[in-house]
Amino acid sequence: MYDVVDFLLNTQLGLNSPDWVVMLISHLIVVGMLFVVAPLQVLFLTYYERRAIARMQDRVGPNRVGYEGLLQPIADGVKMFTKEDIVPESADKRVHLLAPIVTAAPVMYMFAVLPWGPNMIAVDLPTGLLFFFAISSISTVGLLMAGWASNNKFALLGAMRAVAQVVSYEIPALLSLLFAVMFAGSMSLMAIVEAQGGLFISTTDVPSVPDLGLGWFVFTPVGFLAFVCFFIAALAEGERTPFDIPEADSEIVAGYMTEYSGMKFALFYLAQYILNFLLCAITATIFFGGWQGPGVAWLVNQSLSADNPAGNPVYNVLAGMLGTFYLLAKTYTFFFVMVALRGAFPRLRIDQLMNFGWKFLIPLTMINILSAALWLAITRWGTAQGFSIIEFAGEPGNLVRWVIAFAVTLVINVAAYWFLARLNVQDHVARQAALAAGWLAVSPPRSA
Amino acid sequence: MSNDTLTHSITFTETPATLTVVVDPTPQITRGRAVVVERRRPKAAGWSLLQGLGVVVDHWRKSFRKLEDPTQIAGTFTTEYPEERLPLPEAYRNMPILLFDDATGHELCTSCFQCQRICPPQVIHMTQAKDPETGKPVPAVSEFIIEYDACMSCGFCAEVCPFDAIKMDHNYELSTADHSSLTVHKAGLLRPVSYYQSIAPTFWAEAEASAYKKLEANKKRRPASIGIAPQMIEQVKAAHKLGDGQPEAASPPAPVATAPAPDAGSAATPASNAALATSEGDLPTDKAARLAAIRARNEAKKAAEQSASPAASAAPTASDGDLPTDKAARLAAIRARNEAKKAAAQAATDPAQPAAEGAATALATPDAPLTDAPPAPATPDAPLDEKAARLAAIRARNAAKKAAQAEEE
Amino acid sequence: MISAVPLAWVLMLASGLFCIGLFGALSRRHAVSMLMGIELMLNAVNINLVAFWRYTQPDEVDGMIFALFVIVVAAAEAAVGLAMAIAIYRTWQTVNVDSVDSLRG
Amino acid sequence: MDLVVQIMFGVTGLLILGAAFMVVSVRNIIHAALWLIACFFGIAMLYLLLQAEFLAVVQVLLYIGAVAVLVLFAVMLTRQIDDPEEPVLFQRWRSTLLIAAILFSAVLVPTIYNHNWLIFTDPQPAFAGPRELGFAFMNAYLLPFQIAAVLLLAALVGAIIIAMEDQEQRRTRVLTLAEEIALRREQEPSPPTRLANPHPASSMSSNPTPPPTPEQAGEGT
Repeated sequence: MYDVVDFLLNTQLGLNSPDWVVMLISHLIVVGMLFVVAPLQVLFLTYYERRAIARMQDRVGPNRVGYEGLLQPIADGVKMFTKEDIVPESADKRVHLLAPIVTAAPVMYMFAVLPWGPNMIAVDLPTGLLFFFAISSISTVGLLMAGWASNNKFALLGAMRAVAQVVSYEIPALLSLLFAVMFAGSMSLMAIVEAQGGLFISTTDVPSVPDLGLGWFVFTPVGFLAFVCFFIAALAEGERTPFDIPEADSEIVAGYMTEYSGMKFALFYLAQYILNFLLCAITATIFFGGWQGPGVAWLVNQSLSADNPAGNPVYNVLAGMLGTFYLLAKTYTFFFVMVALRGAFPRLRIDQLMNFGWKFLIPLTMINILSAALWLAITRWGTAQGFSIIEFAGEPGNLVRWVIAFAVTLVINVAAYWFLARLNVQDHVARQAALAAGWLAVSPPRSA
Repeated sequence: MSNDTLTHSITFTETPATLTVVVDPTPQITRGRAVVVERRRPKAAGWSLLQGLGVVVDHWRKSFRKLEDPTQIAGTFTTEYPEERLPLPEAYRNMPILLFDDATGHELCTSCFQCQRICPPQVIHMTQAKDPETGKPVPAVSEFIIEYDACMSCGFCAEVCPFDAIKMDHNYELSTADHSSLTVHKAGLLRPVSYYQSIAPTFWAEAEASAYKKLEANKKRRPASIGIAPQMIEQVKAAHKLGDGQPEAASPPAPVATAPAPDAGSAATPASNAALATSEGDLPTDKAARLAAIRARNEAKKAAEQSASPAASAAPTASDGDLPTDKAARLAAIRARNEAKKAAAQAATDPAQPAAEGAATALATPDAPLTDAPPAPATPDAPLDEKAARLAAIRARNAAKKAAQAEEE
Repeated sequence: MISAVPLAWVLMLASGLFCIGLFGALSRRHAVSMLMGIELMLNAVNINLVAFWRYTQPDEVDGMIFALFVIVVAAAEAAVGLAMAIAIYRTWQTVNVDSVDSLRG
Repeated sequence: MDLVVQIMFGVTGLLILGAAFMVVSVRNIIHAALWLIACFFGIAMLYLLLQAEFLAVVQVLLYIGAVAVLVLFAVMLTRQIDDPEEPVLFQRWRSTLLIAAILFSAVLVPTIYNHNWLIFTDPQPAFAGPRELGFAFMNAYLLPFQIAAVLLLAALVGAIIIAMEDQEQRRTRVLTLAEEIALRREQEPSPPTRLANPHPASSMSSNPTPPPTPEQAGEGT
């Protein structure tokens, strides 16, 4: 974007604008685009979710407003914005006002590091992945503020639940993403995506594979397990069913949103759906190659760049469009999975949620990090790193090494999964037996 | 207590092919009160979750076709309402309607007041028709009102009706922005028998069969006095004459009403009969006239209240009792005529309009002779109209007076 | 940054923050408030560390490493401190530290 | 360009100091915690100004996302009815204010100004980024890193143990109504009329275990 603005301003119009003006304008354009894209995504996702869940429940879904109900979200939005804004009498007015802003703003920040296509990223932060989750954790503050400022016990309960859930599931989410940082050698999301070229094998593991943009991390055992763990954690972070405990409407009305109406409620809604979109997009980016797909690498090769001054700028546009198409297709697929999960599973209890997170997901992701380290050692290390045992399989970047790494990590991960699941099931069975033994699982009264 | 009685040990044993439920027949008390259900351990942790997800996705995939019969377990079952409608069962009941005979236009209601009596929310009101000459009540109804807004669709009225005159309709699209339109008068209630036959053929057949049975029995018992009601003979004849030309199906389900005219002979000119049989009778005129009178009264009241400055000069004269010259009253009369015209437009008949207009003029000049008022077809109802109009005029005068007094104060 | 803002300004900012934190930690009665004051002081120290790193040794990592260790210690301290606050609250139904005086002679 | 940086620094500094002041002076403890978050955010901005991106992100993740949320959580868990008469500060707050002011004006400021700092004046230095940090943690600082990890684990376990409720005091499961009634009947078998016991929980805690029935005694719960 910087180059385009620079070209237009200085070469075409001859304005000789200073560097920072060009940068400011290009960033403003990108930010403006993202601010348009985000609400549009929300509009589409609400429609998409309602239609999909309706189909899963053998219904049709909204199909009255516009062609097949496509304008339904707009009608809903208009309804939402024209509603009265109610602030409870005993609420903490300023905090009540601030809470939706604090919740929604960080989610918009998260767009900054999401790569949409080759070279299509607002800011390629070297700490992009960490930034993504750091910023998302600010939203929890907004939830707490909303719950507390409403002066409503349901709101407070919902906020407490939300924060407990989000904070504890951030740990497995981040732990499961560490493997991608290790594989790509960078926390920049762009670098992570670029490391996933190839054909079912990442080109960073075996450089000789053809680059069809299919070397997704999910095709490795490490990546697959991490994907499963991350997706579950993402469901909890996005407060999706079966982890929608914070807004369990059958128990605590609407959770922290209970006392909100009109625009403020719409902001919460917006934040939630943007977060869901972003979580799906980040899943696609880290495990499924983001904008990588067949054809993108070829288009990028043809395109105009600093390395290839003879390229055609049309290919730049085509590569961007194809990359964005792949990213959005993957994102919507994951959103479909989210909707299917919502259709399939009932809500968990809070203790089940905590048990699952702390006793199953976190150990599993830790073991996954171990196997990621093994993967790296087997595929890339050699005598230079003091790991000469592996030298029998050939040079680093050899296919044999890749096969060995695949087998070893597969065994470790399956064993870890099986063992942890068994442990948890046994624990569960023991608890159930203890409960069945008497009305209360109380230990005998203390002697004192 | 009951804890001890409830204990069967139930075991589910899943064989590869089927699921057999083994119920231990001997009740035994194990561990107090728990029912132990043993299920087979799933193959791998999380496997059943995937199975559940599979079910949902399967439903999603199959939902692109429509559910044809209830044995299918997947497929869209939505009926997209305004375009598609489910067939209603015959016994479905929503709001009561009155029936009349297609061929003759004869209303089945005899004004027996059974339905009015049984109606739990008391929303049925009726007036028995009277012979205009003798003033004696006849077995017919001159006005029938059901307040649909308070009706609870219990169907008692239809059950209790000895003449199958009141039945329950299938129409459920009654929503309206105009509340008062849910107070339905006789013209709005009347439906031809063929309509009811089309929505509930079995029930009508039953009703018909029992009626014929009764008739046969009555014929045997009182052979002399069975037949068509004496006052209807000429009308029935005329209708049959006409019915030769008009196919029965062509007669619309719009309300048809016959006057309970005892002196059928005087009204039996071909013209009037044609007017009767071509689906619009003089009942609307009666109704319209009365409506006009009532409205005129309301209008007069309103006008008197509203016209503060222009009517201020007229007010003293009005209070003098010189009503016919009163401005407000004349205004009311004009409005009443307009209203009557509007009402007549609904009825869309020539006889209705003069009748209504007559009522309006009668209101404006309450001392006008009776002969002025309604033209020939409405003759039987003329006294009724006249009475109502005069009543309305008196009321209008009172209202105007009251309004004038209020203004003076 | 280096040319525009002298190091002394950043250090002044940090010391001001430290003093405010010190005041808060010493004079608030609420236990959690005291913890907040301590957090402020730790953050002031962190600012110092990062400023020194930036102004004196930007190619080395020591300043950042120490800042990270401070953050770790602060997190641990916050966890334990808040757990203690909750435990105190459960026992005394208050978190005002001067009400918790059962050891006073 | 210098002026822009100076203005940004000024705004950030004002945000940090103002928010910190509100933290120690605001009466409402929740508001104080929220101001603390604003202060942390300002510090993250300052780190960005100082070109320490990684630390800025870590500051947001750990301080705002974890510590501040923890503080808010703890405040809400220890909620008490605020007595407006009750003072927020100790009696000795004037003396502490004096100490802090003296520390600032007499010790810190003169020291900072009188010291001659060795400033590294390369306009385009090679910044140490997260990669260098990682190498440092794995090589030179491995032992401190491990110790910090153990410290964190110890803090985690310690916090759980300190804050854990007495397990024996609480029910592990919400009883259904039928179970509740049956339990009450078991506890007090004589008066069957006292079904609507208004305080089942208190009666529970006074007598947490039902008298064991013969078969239960055999199993040893």
